[in-house]
Amino acid sequence: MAELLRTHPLMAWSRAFERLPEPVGITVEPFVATADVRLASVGAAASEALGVDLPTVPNTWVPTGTGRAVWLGPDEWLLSSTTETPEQLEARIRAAVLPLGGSATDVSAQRIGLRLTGARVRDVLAKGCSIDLHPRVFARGSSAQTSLGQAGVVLMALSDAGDDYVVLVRSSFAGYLADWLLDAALEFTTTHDS
Amino acid sequence: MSPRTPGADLPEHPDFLWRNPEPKRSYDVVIVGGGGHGLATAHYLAKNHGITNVAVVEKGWLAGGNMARNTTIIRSNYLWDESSAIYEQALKLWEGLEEDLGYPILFSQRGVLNLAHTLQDVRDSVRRVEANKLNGVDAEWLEPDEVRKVCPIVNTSADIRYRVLGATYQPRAGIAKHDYVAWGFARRASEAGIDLIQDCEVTGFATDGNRVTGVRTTRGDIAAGTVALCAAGHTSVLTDMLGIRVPVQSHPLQALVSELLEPVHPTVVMSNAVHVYVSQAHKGELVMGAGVDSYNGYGQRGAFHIIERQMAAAVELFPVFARAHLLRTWAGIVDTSPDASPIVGRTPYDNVYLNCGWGTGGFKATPGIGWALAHTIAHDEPHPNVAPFALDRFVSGALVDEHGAAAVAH
Amino acid sequence: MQLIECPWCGPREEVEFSYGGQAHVPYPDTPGELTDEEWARYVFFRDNTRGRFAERWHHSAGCRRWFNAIRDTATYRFERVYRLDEPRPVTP
Amino acid sequence: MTSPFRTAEGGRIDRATTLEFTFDGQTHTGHPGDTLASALLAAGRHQIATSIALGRPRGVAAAWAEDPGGLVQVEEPFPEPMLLATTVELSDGLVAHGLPGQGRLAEVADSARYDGVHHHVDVLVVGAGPAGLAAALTAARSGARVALVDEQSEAGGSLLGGADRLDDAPAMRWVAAAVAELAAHPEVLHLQRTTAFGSYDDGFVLALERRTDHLGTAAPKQVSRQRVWRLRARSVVVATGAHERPVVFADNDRPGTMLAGAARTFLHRYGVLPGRQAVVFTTNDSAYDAALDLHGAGVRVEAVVDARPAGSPQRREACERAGIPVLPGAVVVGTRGVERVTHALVAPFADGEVGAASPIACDLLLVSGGWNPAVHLFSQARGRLVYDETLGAFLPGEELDGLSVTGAAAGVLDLAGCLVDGQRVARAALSALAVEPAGEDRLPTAPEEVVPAAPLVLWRVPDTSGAEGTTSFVDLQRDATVADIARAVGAGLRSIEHIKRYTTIGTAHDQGKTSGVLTSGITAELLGVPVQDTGTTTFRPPYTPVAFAALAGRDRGRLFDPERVTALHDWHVVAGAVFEDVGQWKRPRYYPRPGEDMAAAVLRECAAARTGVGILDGSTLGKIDVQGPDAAVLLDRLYTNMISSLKVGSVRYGVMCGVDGMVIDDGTVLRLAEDRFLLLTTTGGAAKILDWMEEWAQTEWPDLRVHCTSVTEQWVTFPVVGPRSRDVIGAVFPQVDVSNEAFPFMTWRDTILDGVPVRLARISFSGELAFEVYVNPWYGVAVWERLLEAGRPHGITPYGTETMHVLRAEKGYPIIGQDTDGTVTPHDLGMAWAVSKKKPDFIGKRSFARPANQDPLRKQLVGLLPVDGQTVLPEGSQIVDFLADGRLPPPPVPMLGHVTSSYRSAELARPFALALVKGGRSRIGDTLHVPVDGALVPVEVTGSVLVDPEGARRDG
Repeated sequence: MAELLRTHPLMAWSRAFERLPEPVGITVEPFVATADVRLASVGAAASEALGVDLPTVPNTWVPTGTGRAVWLGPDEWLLSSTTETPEQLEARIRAAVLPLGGSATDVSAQRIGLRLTGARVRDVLAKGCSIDLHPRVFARGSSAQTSLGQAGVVLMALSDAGDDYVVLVRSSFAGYLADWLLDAALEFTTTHDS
Repeated sequence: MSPRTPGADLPEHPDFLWRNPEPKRSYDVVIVGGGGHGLATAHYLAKNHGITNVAVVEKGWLAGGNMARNTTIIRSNYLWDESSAIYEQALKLWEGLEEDLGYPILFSQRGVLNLAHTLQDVRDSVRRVEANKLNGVDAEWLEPDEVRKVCPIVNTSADIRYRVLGATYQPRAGIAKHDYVAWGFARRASEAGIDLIQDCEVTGFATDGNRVTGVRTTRGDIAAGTVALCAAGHTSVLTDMLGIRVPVQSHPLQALVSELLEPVHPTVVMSNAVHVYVSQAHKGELVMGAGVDSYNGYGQRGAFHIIERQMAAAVELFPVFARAHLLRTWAGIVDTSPDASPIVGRTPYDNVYLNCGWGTGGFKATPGIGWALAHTIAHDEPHPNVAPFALDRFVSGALVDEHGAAAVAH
Repeated sequence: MQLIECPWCGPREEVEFSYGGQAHVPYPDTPGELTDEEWARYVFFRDNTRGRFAERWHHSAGCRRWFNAIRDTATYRFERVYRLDEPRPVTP
Repeated sequence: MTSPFRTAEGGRIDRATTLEFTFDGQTHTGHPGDTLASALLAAGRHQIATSIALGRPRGVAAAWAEDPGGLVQVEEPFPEPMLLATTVELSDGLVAHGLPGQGRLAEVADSARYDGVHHHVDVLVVGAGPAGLAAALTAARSGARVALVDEQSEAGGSLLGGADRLDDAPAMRWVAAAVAELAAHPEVLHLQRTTAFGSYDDGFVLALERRTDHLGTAAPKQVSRQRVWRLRARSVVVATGAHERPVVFADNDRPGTMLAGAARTFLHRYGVLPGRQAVVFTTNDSAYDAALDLHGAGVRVEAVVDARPAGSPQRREACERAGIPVLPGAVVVGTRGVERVTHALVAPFADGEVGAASPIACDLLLVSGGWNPAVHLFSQARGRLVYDETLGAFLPGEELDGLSVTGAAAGVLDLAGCLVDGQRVARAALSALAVEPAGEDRLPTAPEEVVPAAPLVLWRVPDTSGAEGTTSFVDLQRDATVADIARAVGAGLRSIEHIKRYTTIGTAHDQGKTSGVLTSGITAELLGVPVQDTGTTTFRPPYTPVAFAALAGRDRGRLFDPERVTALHDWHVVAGAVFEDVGQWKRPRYYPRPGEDMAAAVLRECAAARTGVGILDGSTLGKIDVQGPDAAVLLDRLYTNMISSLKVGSVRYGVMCGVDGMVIDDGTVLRLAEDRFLLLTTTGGAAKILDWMEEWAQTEWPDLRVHCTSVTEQWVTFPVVGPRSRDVIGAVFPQVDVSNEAFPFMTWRDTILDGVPVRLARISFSGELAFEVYVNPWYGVAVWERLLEAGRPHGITPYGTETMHVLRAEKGYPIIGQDTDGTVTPHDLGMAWAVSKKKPDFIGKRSFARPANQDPLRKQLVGLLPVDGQTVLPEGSQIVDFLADGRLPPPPVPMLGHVTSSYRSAELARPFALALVKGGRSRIGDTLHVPVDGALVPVEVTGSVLVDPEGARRDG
């Protein structure tokens, strides 16, 4: 038999995203292996086992080389990897943290990522995100679990200029959020008043 | 001169409403709380039982709590036998109340629609309608096209997130003018010789063993033969003074009103899934309520996101409301009980009666609970309609759980 | 619409939180040994204080951690938030 | 139509452009910068409407949102009820008419867009008048993040309606410079046409921006018409100015009667003369400016009637120079005219006594009773107000954390004072935020002002007309008068709240902006108590009315509530599924073939699952991964049955109860490892159960080493159901031994399909042989299609929730939330077998021992078979006892329970139902009755399991 084809929840939106103007860029980051990591305390042992210093400052994320490590709670992180399969990632992380009393769960398909870039994306996000996204407050390395519209999201800042973000959304809400974003971006889609 | 606007000429209030007496030193009955329930109880104590050596003590102004803040919906289509009995008796009293009080309370039996948006809503609705019919409460199940006939502005199209699959309809339900109702009871009570004492906050109780001998107030100590607590959202403040534990929690409940509009909405519509309830009052304003704010609060104010959500629901269900204007928002304090049913009856004190936990149902019960509580006080025996709502049901587990079955509890 | 200080995430909008009622009401050690009345007290009865109240909150749309708070139910003002492993603050 | 009352020059209107509009069927013209009111006044029209109850002509009485007179209905470009002519910006093609009291809604949905935006600042300044601009400049110069919002179409506040000078130039030049400077600060948001309407905790202010109305039909469609700004400020500076207060006298409602400051505004801002012959009635010095300015513009000012015994010594000279007669110690006691004031009746006034009146002809009667600071936002934020005897108004009476009031809103009524106060308040706000103010923070120089003469607080002029106060209007919009207040007081009312309700004062469109303080004052006078004791009614949001749609924002239609869908959703759509809303999920209910109705489709789908093979998208089931050494301990405490004894590789059905012992959810538990479980919850219960587990784990048992993680969307779940399911699963997953011996019921196995991990579980919610397939949703469509392909020879049939419900009901499996309602225990469901007797405790256990749980007449789940073999009992139907004569007794009829589920069964070839019936299990074999459409349908009570009670089919 042929290889199993992959699908993601936002395939039907790709054309609509492509038509967006440059100040509001939306691209989908599908198929990223991601694990939810629980660990009561992080230290040298954890860093060595995981190969990354998990961020301990709330509402932050760090790059890990092949992915990202996002603080979700005082004992919880999201670890992503673009070079491993979901089951490889879960197995590796679980093996690393089990001896430390931790746990790891494959959540690769639980959420899907949207990359938002452009001069106006902060304005688009401000229509449904109550968190202050001003770069003075929410610069590169900042993250937040919060609501965008009526969807729960994990939000990450990728730049210090307020023009580059990643939004992780539950897969079942992805279509809603995509519609919501397109609707929010509508006023930026024409440059002249007509 | 142009013709008057419909609804502009609401009936005038009478030239005299009530006396403002100084409190006496002693009364046979002291009712704590001058809201609808307290005033109705006072009226029926005098009218049905000839008991008039009564004081109603109110910490603010008469009927200034939930009586002044509710959305005035009156209906009796509750699920359980116990609930429908007390609300249906109240509805029957409402039907004769204008005459009884000699006051134009503007009771308008324009019907209430409870919309169903999911298959489970439909099941719950049919269950309630069938129970209502067997309990002698008027109730029908309406299909969407029948809903449209009763209320043409409801969005019954497919172009809606949660489609209207039908509705329960109680034709005898409706609305009344809340101030008129409260003032009607107050005037009758005052005429009967009952003292309505405002700006009189209860600060404590004098007790002797299992009896309360009097109330301490900001206007002096008042001896009492019997005490009835009708303080709604502030019940716990009083029961804490008495050392009685009552399983109620006080929450803000918000409501709002629009400007005056030409008649557009002929009935009352309530929806649980698309959470809003709305009627158009006599003057033409749209009156709406929403969900209860989640946290305990005595502040008579709630959070604005509740209002925003309510507006979204209103425009979703009634697209023509889009450019109606929010004129005023406010909040009451509702005392909610674990089973969404009231708590009425005896307390650990022999001569103290409790009446609380009405949540969002207090207004519609006003004459019914006044009648039953007056009976209970006069006979020192719970009226049959309130007997199932005793405090001890939480120990036995015999709850009257209106949550699951009649989720639209307003 | 107030800001609530999550002990972990800092101040967030009220809508991100859900309410858990009175704090410091532990699950009984041996429910089977309680009388019906004692059990009912645990299941149904909670304080309904007007004024300063110790209560539970959940940052449900954020880090999903429960925490406790001292809040005035009349003014709605939060006076203190504290983690579950912290003792109830001594308030004046 | 011409505009005879338009001045030759001046005003802030664009005279080069002419706009045409229609009012009450008449066409008029105006200019950009006009409001509907100013354009009508320019045309000489004062009357806007007639009053609600008395039908008296009413005109423009103020220049902005405090106007109690000029209510209009807009018809074009889109119907909008009840707006003020003074706040409707003129646009080309506007059609409106006067409103006697009730507005009219459009009959069609509004197609305009509305949205909301969150915005965070250090300092929010509300009001772009002199105090607000000074505050905003100081804040902006410090580098702080600042928002300045103002309700007018341009900045300037009171300066727009005056002739003030700053730095020896027209003050509006300074305004323009200030606006330009603010625009140059990158961290400043400056919004005009934006009304702050609500003030909440922690610096949260809601403001409505009117974005496109002034553009009329040229408004761009993709831009929201109105926007709600959700402003969160560390510090709020309220610089909302003051509303001029009228004095009440008989017939004070004639069109042409106007607040003095409003007349100045119409003159200076709009280039409109509100009349040709004016009488000015005042209790304070501010109205003298109106008299002098109007005189300067060519209006004949017949008299300044000043109620103060000595009038204003400071202003007398200027009036004398202009030839304006000043009548100190006099009042206006009444007016003449019908559609327009023709005379003011002026009488001497001393020690509260009024002398004989004489008429003075006029077409404009200006009134000033002083100023009411606009304290609305301060009061909404729960600031305490105190009555100021000198001003006759309520002022902020305390300092609030993070919210300060400045300028006229704080009772500062002179220009220089407002500038200084605005700067002072902004500096204090910055200081509280630990922000250093800029070194260079210069204020413009205002000309020195003469200290005004003390104002007189006068609420009403005694009514000498004989009307006894019945034409002395306090609230023009409600037609409420001094006589109404007197009657309320006479009726025994003491509280200002009662007065408001009795008279309806303050409940109309303007929410009492001009009438509120008057009512407090008049009531206090009648009761003989201090005004402070009477107080005000509560100031509640919104400050001015806000359209419902603006608050709904974009949460309409599709975006009203999220639609949650599974990875297979597009497939279901293509397959023609009819969807059902289950919570926020869209689930296929059935898949009709051409010509099939639901009944036919469901019978076909059921038959396929019972006789061949069916497939369901069960991906919406909640899934929770539970890990940790104490995972089994937690689950033992939460499920009614024992979970710790479950073997790795096996599956167990479990029930969860609340502490009250009532069932809250059910589902299956897969033990993945000693320290790891996968829980399946109901679709609707997923979030609630995760919350429930985390709540117990975090708040009660933090010592347990266990973590719960939602994996609902991490797995698609496809039950493959029916006697041929083994063939299908065996074909698709050849590496798995699907024999009953190797893969028994209630076990699970992992396998690999083309390199992708797949989990299979022998779980049956239908009673048939069944396998549930779990896979990462990335591969969901591909695996589903593989299963369909492999099942094609067996006629594999996709089925929806309706068939799922029938199949499970035939087996007596309850749906939590359908067959239960929060009052049902596991025992009531006949699931005592799922309640552990070994565990010392679990959540809910203690409640089972309560007296009410011992009642033999508790409702129990049973089956019902309609005796006629035909009737499908409506779900929700009630169940009653049969009377000897075959009829129902009169109400109330005792009810035994109700039908929870009811279907046509393909297998049984008859309808059947599940029901909760009092003492139901003891009634098995009895005949009960169900009222259906007026008839009593006999039903036989049976056990709840109607198909394959021996369970022979589940192993195939």
